Amino acid sequence: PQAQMKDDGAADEASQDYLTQGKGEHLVCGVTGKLIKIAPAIVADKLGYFEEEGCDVEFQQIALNDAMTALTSNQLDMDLFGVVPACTYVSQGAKAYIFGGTILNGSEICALDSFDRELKAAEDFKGLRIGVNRPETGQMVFKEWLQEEGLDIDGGDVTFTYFDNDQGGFEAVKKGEFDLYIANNAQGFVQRGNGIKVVATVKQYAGDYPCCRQNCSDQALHEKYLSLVDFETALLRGYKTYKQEPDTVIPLLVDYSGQEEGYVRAAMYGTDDYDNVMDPSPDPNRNAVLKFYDTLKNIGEIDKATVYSMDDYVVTSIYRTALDTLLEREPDEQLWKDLDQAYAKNNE
Amino acid sequence: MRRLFGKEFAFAHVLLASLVLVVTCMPNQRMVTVSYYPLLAGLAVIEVLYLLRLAALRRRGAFSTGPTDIVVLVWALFIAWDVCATKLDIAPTVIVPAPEAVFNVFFAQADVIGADIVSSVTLLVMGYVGGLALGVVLGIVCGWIPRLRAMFFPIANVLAPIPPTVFAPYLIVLLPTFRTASCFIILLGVFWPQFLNMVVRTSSLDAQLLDNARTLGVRTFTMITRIILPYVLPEVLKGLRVSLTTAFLMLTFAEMLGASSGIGYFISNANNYANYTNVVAGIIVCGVVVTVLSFATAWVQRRFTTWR
Amino acid sequence: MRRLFGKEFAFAHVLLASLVLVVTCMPNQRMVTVSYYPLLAGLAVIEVLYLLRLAALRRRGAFSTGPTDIVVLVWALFIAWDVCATKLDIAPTVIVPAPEAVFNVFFAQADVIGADIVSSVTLLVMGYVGGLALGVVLGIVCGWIPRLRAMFFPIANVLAPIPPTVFAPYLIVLLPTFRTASCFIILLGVFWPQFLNMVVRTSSLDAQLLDNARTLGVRTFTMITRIILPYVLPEVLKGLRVSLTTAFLMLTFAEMLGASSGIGYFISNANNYANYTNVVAGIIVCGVVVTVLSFATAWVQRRFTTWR
Amino acid sequence: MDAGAPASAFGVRKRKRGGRVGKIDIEDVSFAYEDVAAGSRPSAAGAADDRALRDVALEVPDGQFLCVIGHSGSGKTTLLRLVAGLSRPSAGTVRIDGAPVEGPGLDRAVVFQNYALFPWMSALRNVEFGVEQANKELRRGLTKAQVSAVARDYLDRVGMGAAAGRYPYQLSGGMRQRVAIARALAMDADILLFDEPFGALDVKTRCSLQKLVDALWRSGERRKTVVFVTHDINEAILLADRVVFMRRGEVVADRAVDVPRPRSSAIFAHDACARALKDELTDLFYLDGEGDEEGGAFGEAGAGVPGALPGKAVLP
Amino acid sequence: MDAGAPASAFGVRKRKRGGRVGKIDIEDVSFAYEDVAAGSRPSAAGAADDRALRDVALEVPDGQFLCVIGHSGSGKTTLLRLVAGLSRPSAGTVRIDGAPVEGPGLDRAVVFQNYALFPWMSALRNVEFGVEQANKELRRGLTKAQVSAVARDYLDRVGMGAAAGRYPYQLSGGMRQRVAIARALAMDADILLFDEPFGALDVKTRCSLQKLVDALWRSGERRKTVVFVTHDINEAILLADRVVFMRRGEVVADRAVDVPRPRSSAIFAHDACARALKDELTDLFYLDGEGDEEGGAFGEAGAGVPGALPGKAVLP
Ligand SMILES: Nc1ncnc2c1ncn2[C@@H]1O[C@H](COP(=O)(O)OP(=O)(O)OP(=O)(O)O)[C@@H](O)[C@H]1O
Ligand SMILES: Nc1ncnc2c1ncn2[C@@H]1O[C@H](COP(=O)(O)OP(=O)(O)OP(=O)(O)O)[C@@H](O)[C@H]1O
Ligand SMILES: [Mg+2]
Ligand SMILES: [Mg+2]
Repeated sequence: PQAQMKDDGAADEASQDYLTQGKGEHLVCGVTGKLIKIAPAIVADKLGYFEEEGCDVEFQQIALNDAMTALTSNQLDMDLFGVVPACTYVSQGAKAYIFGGTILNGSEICALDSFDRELKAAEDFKGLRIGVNRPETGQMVFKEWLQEEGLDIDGGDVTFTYFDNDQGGFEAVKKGEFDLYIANNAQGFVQRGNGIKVVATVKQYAGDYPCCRQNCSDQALHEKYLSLVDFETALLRGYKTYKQEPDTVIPLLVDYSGQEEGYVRAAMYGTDDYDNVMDPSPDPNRNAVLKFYDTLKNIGEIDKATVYSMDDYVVTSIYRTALDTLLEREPDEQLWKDLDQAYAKNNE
Repeated sequence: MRRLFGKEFAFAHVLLASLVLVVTCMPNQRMVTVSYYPLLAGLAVIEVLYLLRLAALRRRGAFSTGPTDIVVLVWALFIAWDVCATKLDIAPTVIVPAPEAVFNVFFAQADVIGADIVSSVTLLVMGYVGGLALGVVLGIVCGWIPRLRAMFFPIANVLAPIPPTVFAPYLIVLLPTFRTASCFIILLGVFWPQFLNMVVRTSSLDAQLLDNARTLGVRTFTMITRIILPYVLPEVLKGLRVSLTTAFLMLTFAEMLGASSGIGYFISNANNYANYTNVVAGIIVCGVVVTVLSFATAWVQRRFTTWR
Repeated sequence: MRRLFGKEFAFAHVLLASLVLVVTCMPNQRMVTVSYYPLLAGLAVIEVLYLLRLAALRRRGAFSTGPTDIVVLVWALFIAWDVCATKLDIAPTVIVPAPEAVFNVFFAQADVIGADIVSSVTLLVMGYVGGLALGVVLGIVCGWIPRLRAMFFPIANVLAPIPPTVFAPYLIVLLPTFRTASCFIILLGVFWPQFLNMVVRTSSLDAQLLDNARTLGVRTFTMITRIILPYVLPEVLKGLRVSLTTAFLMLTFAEMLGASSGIGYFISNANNYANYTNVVAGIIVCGVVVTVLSFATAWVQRRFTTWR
Repeated sequence: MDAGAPASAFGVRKRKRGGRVGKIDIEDVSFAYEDVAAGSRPSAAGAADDRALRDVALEVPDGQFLCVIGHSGSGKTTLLRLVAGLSRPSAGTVRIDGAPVEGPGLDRAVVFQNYALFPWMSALRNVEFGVEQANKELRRGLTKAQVSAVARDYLDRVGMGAAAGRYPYQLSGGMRQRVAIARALAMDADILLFDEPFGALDVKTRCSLQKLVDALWRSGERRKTVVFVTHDINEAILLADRVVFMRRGEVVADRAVDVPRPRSSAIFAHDACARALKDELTDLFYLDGEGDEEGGAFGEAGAGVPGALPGKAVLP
Repeated sequence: MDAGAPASAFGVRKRKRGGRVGKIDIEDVSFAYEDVAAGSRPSAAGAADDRALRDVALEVPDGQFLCVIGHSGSGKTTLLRLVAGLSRPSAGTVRIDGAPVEGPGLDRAVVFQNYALFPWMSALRNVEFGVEQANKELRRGLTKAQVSAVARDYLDRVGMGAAAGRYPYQLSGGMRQRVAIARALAMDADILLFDEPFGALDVKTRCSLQKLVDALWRSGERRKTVVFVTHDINEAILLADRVVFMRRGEVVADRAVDVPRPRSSAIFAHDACARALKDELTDLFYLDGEGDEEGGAFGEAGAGVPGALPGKAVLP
């Protein structure tokens, strides 16, 4: 709640009322494609957790870029994708709130099987041609890291080329157009046997960085607050199932996505010879988000002089309340205790 | 008549036989986990369609090498595909999936694909018909009234080539549902060319026809409904096919926003996972749907062209 | 002549004056960090173009309400835009950027945009010209030789509506560079409609023209180069505008793969960061480039139509 | 629009005061096409006198059958368009029953050489459409059934009753012109204007349609005023009460045809007046070398090819 | 293709052994259009005898000027197309100098009513193209300059030298036909085929072109065989050595025109033979009611409108 108070507090003490209102409201939640990054939500939906928590949620398909438009015009209450749109919208004075996490990390750096250069420090990337999947947050974090390490990322030391179609990027690597290609989690798995391997992850250089978040609209926050808490509670239960019962979860995800079991297992849990870099943690991870906001400023994608601070738009109280509820319900559950500890580290 | 079942016909069937042999008997190099029966069923469907076509041609007494040539090409492609992908595994693994796997998709995901087709076709037809109707009506009105033409024709020329997809956010804000927004993207894609075309047609109306109408004391409303509309109708009907193509192009992008099913959605979703088995299956479904819709438009065209 | 500077002309300038007043004097509700001079410069450019157009019309002695009507509409839109966005801040913040900010982009990023235009136009023209040339040549050959027509016309009808973008990975594998792959996407977009159109035209060649050629003992090569090609040329020229639109539509998608500059790249990159200031600036650049290219095609069309 | 035209109920014609219905006055009318070239220098047009009509004055009394003949490009069509109200004179006035012509009106029915019919309407619908328009605009108050009956009646009169349901593309050229004539008559206009209606037909068809027009015109309850443009001297003499010959935008001869009706091609053999008129007109046609775009016969080797194109050809 | 045509160097004509160059034999030729309706029942066509030509036998000696006249739809064009090799007979054979016609050949030059020229080539290029083709296919071995010179020469002869650079759309109908005639002559084919070349022209232009054709034909170093289809009886008598009249796909009259050349329209007044022939043919034309698609004159109220359309109209 402390974050929230800072938010509107000074201006309007009376508006704190919303924190105790809006139970049982209908929520419209935007999702993009059949991506299984939102595994906890899928699990909560399929196993009926949302209903059990009294949360009436409807999933609505929408393109990543358009979700935030819909959200800021109150056509969506929330979505589960994209930290970039949230930051860029906020930086331009729109109202959108991050209230939970979907994915932490998630970008892997791929190269040909024959690629044998050691990639330990930024220096090692000098002279490389790197293709990137444009919406990938990892590529932005990575670029900032290189920049901070003193490399010229505008062609001097490394060149970046953008792709909206991953396969195109990989084919380019195979043809020798690129040395590296930064893609999303599990692409490396798909490309095995196609002459491509994962040679590094962005996380190993730049540390934890946020990827997809749970975002909500101004209206949802102020009129459907308790419904959002219920949503988060169910989602946390979904996360627990995901963590603890892979054999229940994998068939659910296979069914949802229409992908093969091997792929789903690798993407969500990793295999013997493939590490999945993505972590579907629901923690809002306020600190990482604020850092990422600065990243976007540093690489020039949002106005460096913006008067809007992301500080005001990361709401941690919903997650906190939901986690408290679960700690109360299952005081002995180690997962909740772990999340509680992580919360302290990530958000304060 | 005899040539209908001549050398070419035999050659097509020799090819088919080799194809079946390759599929069933040649050992796989690539790991394929699915059975080859769906593929064989697919080949059977193609063969049956081919024979039906030949029979239809024969009934009409028309001779054409077309179907046989096409089928020869198709079998040859299938042989090359199966040999390179499944049998010898010399094709790029991800982007050239095994034909067995592709055809298996049609069976394994028949219900999903069915729903996708229904969803896409509904969306497509709504956007297509809406775009056509708006394009024709507004085009005629703007073409006929010189002041409107002088104003909107240059504006339309600037707006038309801008990809409707960049307007997606605005459409979402302005329109009540995502489905209408998707629909509108298709509509815009069809609308602009139709509108421009109609303005040009209407403003270059045959002078003699115009004189004829003027001597009958025809006023604007009658002019538009009774003279210009029927006059441009054959043109509109002739353009149906091309507009359908444009509508289909837009479909893929339209289904990126707010669709939860549809062929375009199916393909872009598969693309996300680099699941080219599904992508290729989706493209084939595209082709089939387009062909069916093409036949439908051709029928409409024939049905409503009463004069030339 | 008098009407050229009548009521409408005065009204347009009253609107312009109010627009300038609104921009310069009305207090901003929305935080806008840039100056309004670039916007005023932009308005000045529009006004100058408008006056030049009027002068040209006057020289020709032609009277048209078109330019004035358009400019009235433009000023009205600008007033609405500036008032809703910058002044009262009642428009959606992100997707309706302030006009001041948008016009500032043209100045602040002039070099980037300039490079983008050069890159896009080169790509566009290569794909466009290639697609047209291939479409015309192959279309005529396939249209003229009945066997090829019977074979490829149905195939082309199935392939044409499949969005070229799904072929992106295949194009990258098959073609040497990204740029050629991008180029090919535009090429494909232009090629199919042109090809289909040419096949239809060629196969429905005027019978009398054909007889005329036959009595002169014309053989296939001469037939194609000396008779059919010039015969379909006016048709091709008439279609240049529409093809340009298609090419432009494809550009955005072509520049999604492996481009590092270009207008489409500029827009999709801005889109990715929800930077609608840049998106809108990009769209305006699109519009300007399209208009210029349109004029170029119109010129080509006039230049090469020596007979009707 | 047609201030001068009496709004008459169908079938029952109320004569205007003074009894002039369908009188055409062409008062010193000139007309110049706004050519492409003329656009740049509007005043030059007058100087070279490339006017299509030069001060034409012509009075056509009510009920007269006037034929206009002349070379190609002599301004026949232009004159007819002015009377029809499809173009407006550059100078002078065209009056119908004393009222100046402001535009096309339903008091005048036109039969064109081509495009006389709307190709998307059946023969019957074409005629009906004309009747409907006249009915609507002139407030004749006919019901739909009456409109249809009138249309059918006139189709029968031109011998096209059996082909009423056919579309123009299913009709031969002659049949189409029959339908066009039926429409013009069914609209019951005061004045009929024909612009080479049979120009594209073969001799035989032409002949039978000439007979048809003649018979219909004579059998009308009241003879209508007709202006009939043609190239064919025989046709003119067979049909007309009066023939005018045009050259370079001027009327150069104006002759009455004093031949008793009904007439047939036999008149050229037996009627001295018809013969004389024919000879005179033929002379005018053939001996009138100047103004002819088809100069340069064999042997004159390149000479005589005129520099000036017919105006139509240089339009964009 | 043209086994029977002697490959002759331009200008110097090598006569074939036996001296027959340009003799046309039409041996019991029949022709039926493959109609849409006929497609379903190929045998029915013969039964109703809707053949466009029925067992036509005609021999045209070398150097003869033959005119073919007849009603619309009587099969004139069809006959000409068979001789040109554009269609092949359903039965019988067409021979040129004894060799059966297999297709179009450069031994025959055709002048059509419309589309006689390629609209994208200038007048000169049109003629050059014809000469070039003849030169290439018949291996006459002319240089480019010679081709051009021949083309210019013939354009001059038809009086079109000054307009050589113009495109067809810049020429009047008569000028276009002059160019077409120039091309046909410049190609130096043995046989000239004309299908109503002046059908669309006005009387005056027509007349001057008739004179031109006559003069050119007579002035040739060797008179070519000509088959000239027309509707116009005067034209036929003015031009022809022999006139045949067709009706419903059959030749029903075959007359020599024994009128001394040069002829002018005066012959109809002064030459008894010309007059008699004209009367006879006129009778054939006008008294021949059956077979005419334009039945049903005024008064016959709906009767006589034929059920059958002209074949062209029902094609897709
Ligand atoms: N639309 C036009 N624009 C410019 N000049 C024209 C136009 N129509 C006709 N003319 C010119 O006006 C003159 C008269 O033409 P008009 O059509 O009245 O002749 P006409 O006697 O009807 O000829 P025809 O017998 O060929 O129909 C001609 O010199 C012609 O070239
Ligand atoms: N393409 C066609 N398909 C079917 N029937 C045709 C076709 N062309 C002509 N006919 C029919 O063949 C017959 C002879 O036609 P043809 O064109 O030879 O006549 P014609 O004497 O040249 O007539 P016209 O004087 O009108 O040119 C007619 O009955 C006609 O209807
Ligand atoms: Mg005329
Ligand atoms: Mg004919």
